[in-house]
Amino acid sequence: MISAIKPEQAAAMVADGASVMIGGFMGVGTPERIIDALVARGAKGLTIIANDTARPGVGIGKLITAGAVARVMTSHIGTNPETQKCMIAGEIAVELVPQGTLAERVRAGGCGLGGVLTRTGVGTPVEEGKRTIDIDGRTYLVEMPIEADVALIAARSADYSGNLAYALTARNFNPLMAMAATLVIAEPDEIVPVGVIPPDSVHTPGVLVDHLVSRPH
Amino acid sequence: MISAIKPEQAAAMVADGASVMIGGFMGVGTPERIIDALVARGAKGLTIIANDTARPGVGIGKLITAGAVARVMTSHIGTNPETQKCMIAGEIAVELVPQGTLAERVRAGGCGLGGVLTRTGVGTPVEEGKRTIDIDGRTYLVEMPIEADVALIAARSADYSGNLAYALTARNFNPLMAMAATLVIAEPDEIVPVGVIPPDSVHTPGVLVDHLVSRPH
Amino acid sequence: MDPSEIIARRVARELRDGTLVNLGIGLPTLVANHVPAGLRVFFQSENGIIGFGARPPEGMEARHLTDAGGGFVSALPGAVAFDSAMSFALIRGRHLDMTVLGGLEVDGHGHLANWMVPGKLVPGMGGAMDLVSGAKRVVVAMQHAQKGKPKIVPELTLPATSIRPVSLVVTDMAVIEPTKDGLVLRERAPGVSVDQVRAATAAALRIEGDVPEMTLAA
Amino acid sequence: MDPSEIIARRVARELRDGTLVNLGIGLPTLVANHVPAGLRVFFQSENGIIGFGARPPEGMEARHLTDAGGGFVSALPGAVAFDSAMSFALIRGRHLDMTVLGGLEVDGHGHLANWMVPGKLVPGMGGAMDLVSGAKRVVVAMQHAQKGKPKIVPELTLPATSIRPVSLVVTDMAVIEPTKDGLVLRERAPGVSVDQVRAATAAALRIEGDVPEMTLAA
Repeated sequence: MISAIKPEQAAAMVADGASVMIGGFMGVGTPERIIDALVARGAKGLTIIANDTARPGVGIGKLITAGAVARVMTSHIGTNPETQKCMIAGEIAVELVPQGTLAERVRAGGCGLGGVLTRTGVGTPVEEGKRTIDIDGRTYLVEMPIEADVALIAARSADYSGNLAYALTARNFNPLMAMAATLVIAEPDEIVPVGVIPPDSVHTPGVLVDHLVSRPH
Repeated sequence: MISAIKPEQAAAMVADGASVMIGGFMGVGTPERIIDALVARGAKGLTIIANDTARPGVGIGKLITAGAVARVMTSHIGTNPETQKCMIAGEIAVELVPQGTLAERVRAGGCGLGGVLTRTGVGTPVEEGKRTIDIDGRTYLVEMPIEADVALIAARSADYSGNLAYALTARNFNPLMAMAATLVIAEPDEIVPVGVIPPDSVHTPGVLVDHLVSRPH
Repeated sequence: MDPSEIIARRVARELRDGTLVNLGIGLPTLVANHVPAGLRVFFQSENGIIGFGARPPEGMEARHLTDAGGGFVSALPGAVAFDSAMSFALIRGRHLDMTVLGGLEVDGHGHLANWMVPGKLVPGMGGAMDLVSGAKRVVVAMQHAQKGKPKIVPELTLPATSIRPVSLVVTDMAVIEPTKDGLVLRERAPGVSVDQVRAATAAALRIEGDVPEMTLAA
Repeated sequence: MDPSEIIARRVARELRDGTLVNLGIGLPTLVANHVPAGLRVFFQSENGIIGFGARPPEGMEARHLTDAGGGFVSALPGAVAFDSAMSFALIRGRHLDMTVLGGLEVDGHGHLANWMVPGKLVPGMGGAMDLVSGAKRVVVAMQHAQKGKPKIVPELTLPATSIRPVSLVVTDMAVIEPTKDGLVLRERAPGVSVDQVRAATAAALRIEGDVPEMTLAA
């Protein structure tokens, strides 16, 4: 059994300067209440690993606006002009990673693989500074696994033992990130008794989850 | 919409000498009716890619006994003395692959990755003849992707559009194999109307499935 | 007819029954409005769904169901949801039959640039590099020229999206197919002459026999 | 007490609350019968489940629910099913807190051999190589000797399961911990002397102070 915590307790577990994976795609499937608490506690110097930086006022966009972020590894910042402005001003270091490669790198981190061999990015600026390997006459990039200190996960449902289920397109990077971080905190829409989520419908086993953020009363 | 076929039609699509992925773990989650039809049609020279060769009279064990198999890539043959006998007699070539590596190699084949970088097998007989790569001072094996001509899949449920859902431990290699073969034939316990399996409960999207084997009346 | 509509209607004729197709944000999205009658096409959105549909009626939006641009969509019967690793496994594992993407430039080798303008615009590649490297067919849907400046050029001036050539380029003026021997002009837009296409194209174009006018989907 | 029971009861004392544990087929399976009261341990079976339980009552077996040996099991409330890639991601990604495996040999470096006897027995490694390479703790549960022949040897004579040393070896005679300085004798089985352990062990054993008798789980 996992005890539920408040968003501010979750935010207190994310140290300034920590590397933080945050689930979500344009804010859909992002744990908004934990992010609000991070902004409220004035978090600083975070490295954010996420699909995108959403929009100002939404999800990770709030952390960008609050100046909480030092570095971002992401596939897309085009929808958030503030991320672009901070990048150009040298206030945020941005590493752009192709979306499929980002997914596989996070997966590799969580699955104990040494890296990812992919065609994506070969011969483009993404290749710069990276090793390549030739297999059967084709060149592949050797992309490194990504792990993080903390993963902040949004789920549709959690049960008392931490098993998580996601809904529709809010799943996205959440199950991958739940495997790739030392500390995993999930913010579910609802927490239900053990047994309510059947074994075949659990997307993230509770053994991977450290804390659940409770719903407001 | 996919049209349902009979087991013997499925068996006719598996050419002698073909490489065939077969789902299942000790026969659990193995499409028994397609296998029976393959035995009935006297299939020969198959390369079987599967977790194990089950037991005589069960699942892949039936193909071994029938002399349908020329080569096996598998993690375990210990439960089937006939596979061991055929291997020693030189009638079946057996490549033993660690189970987790087998899963990742099949996944890599289906996901378009160039290979798998793993610690499993380093410094053991599994390393023989394989490339290694050093990353951050650690040695990893470069394990090749596996693809096949045909994947024979067992599922709990299929809908009319081919979406599949598996039950409990009968899932095992099935969803991985459904992505890694040119032709994918699934044998579900039941076929239900579109919409009966909700979007979050589908384990294998129907776009990956070519044929469903109908239930007997 | 609006240039975007010409492009969308022509691209729609590339759709095949029973295939899995990914439409990029913007112009490519319009292709979904012109699926030829009788075809069943499965549309994937790379944020994790096959089988999404149009925006639902006002008040019925689901906050857990959006497209890759973050806009609300619906789901058709038989839709499937999955995580980002599965989504890109479908794309990179050659399960995606066709992707339709916007373009900033295409060059004489068929290489596409569509993810950054150095010093000006750095949105990031999102899924574009994976789509161009992995989809079975890559169709570029873009205006032929931007403010009179040709977008089809001899060599890319912008960073490439992939070293893999695209399969087809559909613009408001022409259908062009990159081949090993260079760009081949396959079709002209209604009322546009071969000379007009040539004049608006900076890369060399090969002409093989007669160049027919495009047929557009309804 | 039966040697297997001594081993299972001693290994059970290595279980920790809230951890994920994989038990190999055979002797290791017995450990599940001796989980100390008050501990909640999550047992994984590598064919794709966390939270399996004992064989169900006669007639209630589910053909879709078995352990890695193919035997019928039940599932506890909160159990989770997954595919083989996820199962081994848990094992290789260091999410598995402990694995308990049988052994044919352990050598003075702590290396384990447990998957083949060349020319005699080639069952295959199944998940053993992944488990020994990936689990946070690897506990070997085996008889100290086979027909009087020591199984703890200076150097492996059989093919290794992994180059990674195991964490602990529990036998019917002793608890032995491989360290950088060699094998350390940590505990003796009830009624067994240090000299008896030494006599039954082909590898060198280090003794650090007093060697206490094992405490066994109920």
